[in-house]
Amino acid sequence: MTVLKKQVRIALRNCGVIDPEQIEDAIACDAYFALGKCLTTYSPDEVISEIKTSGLRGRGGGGFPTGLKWEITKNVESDQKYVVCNADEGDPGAFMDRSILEGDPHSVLEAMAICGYCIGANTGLIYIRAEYPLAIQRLKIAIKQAEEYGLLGDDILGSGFDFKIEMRYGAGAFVCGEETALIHSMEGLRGEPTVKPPFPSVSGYLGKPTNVNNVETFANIPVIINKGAKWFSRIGTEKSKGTKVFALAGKINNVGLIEVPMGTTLREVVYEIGGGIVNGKKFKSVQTGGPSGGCLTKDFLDTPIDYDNLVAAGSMMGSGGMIVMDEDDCMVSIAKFYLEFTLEESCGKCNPCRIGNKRLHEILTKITEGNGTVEDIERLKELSDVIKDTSLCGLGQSSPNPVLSTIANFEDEYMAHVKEGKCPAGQCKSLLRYDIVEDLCTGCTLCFRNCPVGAITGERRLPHFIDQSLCIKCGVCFEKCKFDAITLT
Amino acid sequence: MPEIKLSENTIQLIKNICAEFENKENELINVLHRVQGKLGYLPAEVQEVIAKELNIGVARVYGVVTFYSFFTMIPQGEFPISICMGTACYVRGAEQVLAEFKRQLNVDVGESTNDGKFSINCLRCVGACGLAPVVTVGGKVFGRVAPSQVKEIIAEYTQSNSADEAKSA
Amino acid sequence: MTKIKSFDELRKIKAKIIKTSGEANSPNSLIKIKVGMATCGIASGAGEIMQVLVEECERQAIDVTIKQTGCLGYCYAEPMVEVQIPGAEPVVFGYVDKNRALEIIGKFILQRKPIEGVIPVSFKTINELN
Amino acid sequence: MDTINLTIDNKTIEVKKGTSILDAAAEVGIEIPTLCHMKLHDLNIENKPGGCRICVVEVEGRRNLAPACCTDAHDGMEISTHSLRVVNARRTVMELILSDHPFECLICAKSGNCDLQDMAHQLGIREVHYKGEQSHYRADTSPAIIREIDKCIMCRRCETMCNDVQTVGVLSAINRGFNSVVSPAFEMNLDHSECTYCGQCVAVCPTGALTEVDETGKVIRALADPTKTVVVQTAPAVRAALGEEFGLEPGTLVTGKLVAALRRLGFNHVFDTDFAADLTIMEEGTELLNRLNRFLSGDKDVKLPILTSCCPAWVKFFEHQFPDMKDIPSTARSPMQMFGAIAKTYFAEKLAVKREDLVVVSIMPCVAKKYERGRDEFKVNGNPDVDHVITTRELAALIKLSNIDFNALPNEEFDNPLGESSGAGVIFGTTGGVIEAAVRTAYEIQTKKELPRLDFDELRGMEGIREATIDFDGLPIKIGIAHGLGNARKLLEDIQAGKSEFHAIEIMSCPGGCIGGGGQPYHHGDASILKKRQMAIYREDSNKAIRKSHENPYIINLYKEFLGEPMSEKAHHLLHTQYFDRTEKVKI
Repeated sequence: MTVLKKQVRIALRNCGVIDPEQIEDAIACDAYFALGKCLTTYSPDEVISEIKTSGLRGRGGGGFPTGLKWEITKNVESDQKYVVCNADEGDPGAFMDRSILEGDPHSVLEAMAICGYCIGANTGLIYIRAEYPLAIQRLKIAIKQAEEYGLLGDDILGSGFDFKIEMRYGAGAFVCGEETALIHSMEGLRGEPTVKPPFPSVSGYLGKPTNVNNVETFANIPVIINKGAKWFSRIGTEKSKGTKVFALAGKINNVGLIEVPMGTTLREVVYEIGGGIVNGKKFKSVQTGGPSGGCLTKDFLDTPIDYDNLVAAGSMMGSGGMIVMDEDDCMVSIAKFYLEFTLEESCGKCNPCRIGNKRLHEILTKITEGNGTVEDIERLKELSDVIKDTSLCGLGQSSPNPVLSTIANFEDEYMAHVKEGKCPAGQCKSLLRYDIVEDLCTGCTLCFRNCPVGAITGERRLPHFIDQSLCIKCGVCFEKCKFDAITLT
Repeated sequence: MPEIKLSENTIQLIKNICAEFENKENELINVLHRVQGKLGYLPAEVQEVIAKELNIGVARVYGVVTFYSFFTMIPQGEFPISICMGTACYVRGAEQVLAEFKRQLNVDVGESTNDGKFSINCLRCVGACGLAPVVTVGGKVFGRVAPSQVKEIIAEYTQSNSADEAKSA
Repeated sequence: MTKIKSFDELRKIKAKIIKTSGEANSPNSLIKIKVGMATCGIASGAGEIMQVLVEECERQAIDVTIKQTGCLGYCYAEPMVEVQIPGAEPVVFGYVDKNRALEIIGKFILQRKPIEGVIPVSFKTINELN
Repeated sequence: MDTINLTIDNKTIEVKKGTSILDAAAEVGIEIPTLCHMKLHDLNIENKPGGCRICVVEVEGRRNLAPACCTDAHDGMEISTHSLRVVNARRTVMELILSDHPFECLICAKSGNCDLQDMAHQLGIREVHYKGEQSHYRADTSPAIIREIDKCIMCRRCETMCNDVQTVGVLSAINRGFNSVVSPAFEMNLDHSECTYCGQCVAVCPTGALTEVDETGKVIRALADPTKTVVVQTAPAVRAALGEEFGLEPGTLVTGKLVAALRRLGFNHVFDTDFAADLTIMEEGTELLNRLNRFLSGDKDVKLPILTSCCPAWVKFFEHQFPDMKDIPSTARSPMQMFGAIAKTYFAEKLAVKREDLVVVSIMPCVAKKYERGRDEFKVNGNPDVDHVITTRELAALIKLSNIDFNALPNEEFDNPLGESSGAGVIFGTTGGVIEAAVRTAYEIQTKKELPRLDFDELRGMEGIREATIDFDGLPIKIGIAHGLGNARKLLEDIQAGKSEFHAIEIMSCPGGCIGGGGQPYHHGDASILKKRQMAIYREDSNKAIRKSHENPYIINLYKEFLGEPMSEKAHHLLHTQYFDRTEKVKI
């Protein structure tokens, strides 16, 4: 069987190849060679210049040029600096970072040491979600093994450069993915973001200059050093170099972790790599960027994926969640789902995010329950704009994106809810109605016996009825009926 | 506020954990993780001891405990049920599965059943998106769970337990 | 474990590791089995599959190396097992349950006969890209 | 380059590098509205969470709006503070805040004094377009402070005061998102916490979420009861601030009008806590000299420095936080409690009124006094020495309620015998005043010489911690002063560590001392008001004929007729107290 190889594995190069708990396996695949090269042949400035030339941008969502970030941190004078690896992967439906840490922890450790060498830090901290026990365990083993080999610790490879790495644990707060919140969390405080500037590069952990990068960003570094910036920058589009790892999930056949060159189209991802939609249903949308992103329609299937194109299309790269939706997914409900998430994860510090998202969610709920009006849709847009414009941190500044993008791309679905009281995808329960067609009902009592709330009544061998005031729209009767006597409208 | 009297041992345990982190206030979250790991939850009295050991106000400890969803002040059920509410699971029907668990056990998210057997929690992405929707009970993962299977899953634990009781009787 | 004191020493160690584990495609090396043991794989039962493979190879006295590895990305087809027979390209099997695990050993490894469940590799490695 | 140029609303200005947009705008007379931000310049206190988002402005070239309070101005910035985009955003944010705020303005304790209400008015909010669930929490009533946190807008000012300034650490933001609010641990009531009731949270709360316990109703009822004789005492800091409630300039002294108003309210005897302050100096000064002389004579058991004990919040603070040092502060009761004890004994005897029929009301700049009066050691057979405490603000409300045209009142004099005071008693109202008063008396008793001067400028000021050495005729006496409990903590930790060289330390809980008390008219973030009150206090002192406590003839007479001498057994019984270890013991 010949398969077109659409994927290119750079960040995931060793995942599934090596035993992550054996450092020798990693060394056999060139682990710590980039660090060796940097320590023996390059000055920090040369390494930074190489990273800058490669065009690598932050993979955590923002897309800030990595080399530039390192340079800024390097240029701040301080007796103590820190390298922080952001492994607080919190997007629902994203597991890129976890896979890297579970499959190839050394790639991240090596890159952190390289970063430390460049910016002048001798301490690295990995902030990782407590929900990732396996990744934590493997990181701990990897750190221990690297220390035993002298690849971390004092005088690495006889270069005189010292670098140690410690672990810090998240405790279930999505907002801690924001770098100032992450730093406060590492300091034992509530993970509330603070206004930037000052950026962590200037004043971060314990007030010291701190360079924060995400797991996937770090995982790219050793390859750039080993293969060269030119090699790396040949992959990708003009402004987005290299590859991006996506967690492909939702109504797609080949759910999984993929790594594709920047510039790959959504169509290639969904149909060629993803194997198309489950049960041959119709593609409706792809959600990228998690709770901060947006929903793309079939019109964007041929758009090359990169930072700028996704933003232009009303979504964003985000950390790399990619959720595929089909015709059964109601876009109003999807917007509501993401709002529920932000609502729960908002830190509560600033008013637009704390109260604004609550109000957005309430309006969306009103619409999904069939009580919405056309004015509510306008209200959603106005409020979304203000929340984006006035929120303190990235979470609030992007939280209305799912709402705005679903309104922009699926306004007809919103209109169907508010004008006709219908949910075209049949997902909004309040707008559903199950009825028994008298002529087709044989009175077999199967629906009666299965109804969990006793909403169905009727005599044996006579047509049954559904009491709409009791019906919870669970759909069990619809599934159980052998005579297609139950209709859903 | 239910008053729980801490045993001398428990207090010593907490003190030892704090001491391991050199009683530094910026290690608060690490301390809470370790203590919850040992005790299963963080009742008020425990937080008071931690505050004293780290020399910070107990309000700050409580502020941190209530900020992070990982920390809990309620003891978990014997069989903690977690329903993954990640996007992948959501679009594959996790909400209906959750509703069914709530209905069957008659408790809300974050609560335990009266007999202390089950508690329900939601979590974000356990990383088994290929098996969506996913439910974990204790350490065991149930994949591709349909609402109709919820009863069976609960029965698996109630029965195994009553079987044990029968044995011991 | 002695500390590596220089970059040169690291290079030597790499060469030594590769030598002892055997060149990947040399016909003289052992059959290699990898089991995907990331969270996703373990949640799907990779641990039991690992167990079955180890026990079956011991029972049949087959000389193989079996090791755990990270995620290959095919979450939909977990648990995954990759088999590399010396001199041949590695083959990845998906949806591996106990029966398929036994089949991998009994049929694919011992009899070199094709079996169901092969997952086509859909990516290029960094070395394939120049 | 030390200065930068920018334009704000088309006005070009030059400001120092590092100036916030908010401050830069103020330099050209543009007042950008703020809600959570609070800067008390002279006291070095700032609350700047950047959370309310009311102060957002449009910066040319920037993607989103910038919070003016915590965004630095940069060279070449073009800023608009009232573009359509800004005004729309600001009003929408305000509507959101209001959508989660009870619409109880008409009956809210803070009505008319509420920053939120003012802001809604300033922004011209006429309708709240966003409606939905509102947060509800249980109201908390402690002996001094009421928390109605349905009205909390998460400005975090109270947290800054409680945690950063006072280092009491009773308040924290809790929960997350829509459910977040500021609360004591475990959402318990304040009286279960280590709260000192200093009231600084109340002093800065922009809404009605934190207010004092209102006792005006009880006072009105006592005044209306014909079987009761009601006496009133007024603290020194009240006269320097009450005028603000009636539109007078901050720093206007209204002592005479205050007396007149109290008389018109129906109090039978209008007395002065300043009198009791003089009494405090007699006792505390004597105690200081006792300890000092024992120390100088080589007594190893004697503890120095001696700490003042007139501030009830400070007393509660060390009882919770430094119980191992509870034998260091002076045992002298606060002036208010000394007054109560003397009123219900000496004065009641004079009137031949039963203790139970004499009602003592205190007018205080303080909310902790409401707590102090309820302490068991200040009761005799359940009858408290002080029956009711109302704040300066409550008194103003009472005056308004009683249709008294305050500004038109004549100046009247306090009644005797508990109304005469020296200038030393007056300066109790400001930081540094108690110790200066003590020095005036202690010097003359110790050296048996007349003081060459009465104004000790080295003890005055607004710095959080001050120190000075006073020459007691060849004996250098080292004095420390702290106001704000965070500053007090520093001095206490020094004592604990054996590093303190002071002989005496004055501590006041509130920034500025009692003039900045939690019960004073709201300063709304303008710290210059405190300075003006301080000036007024010193003015009152210098206008007094008698400026040393031991020269107050009524004090001399009180000792002669009733108490004997300072530290006598009777004085000890009535005018001194003891302290308790209040650390929470975890149940085992």
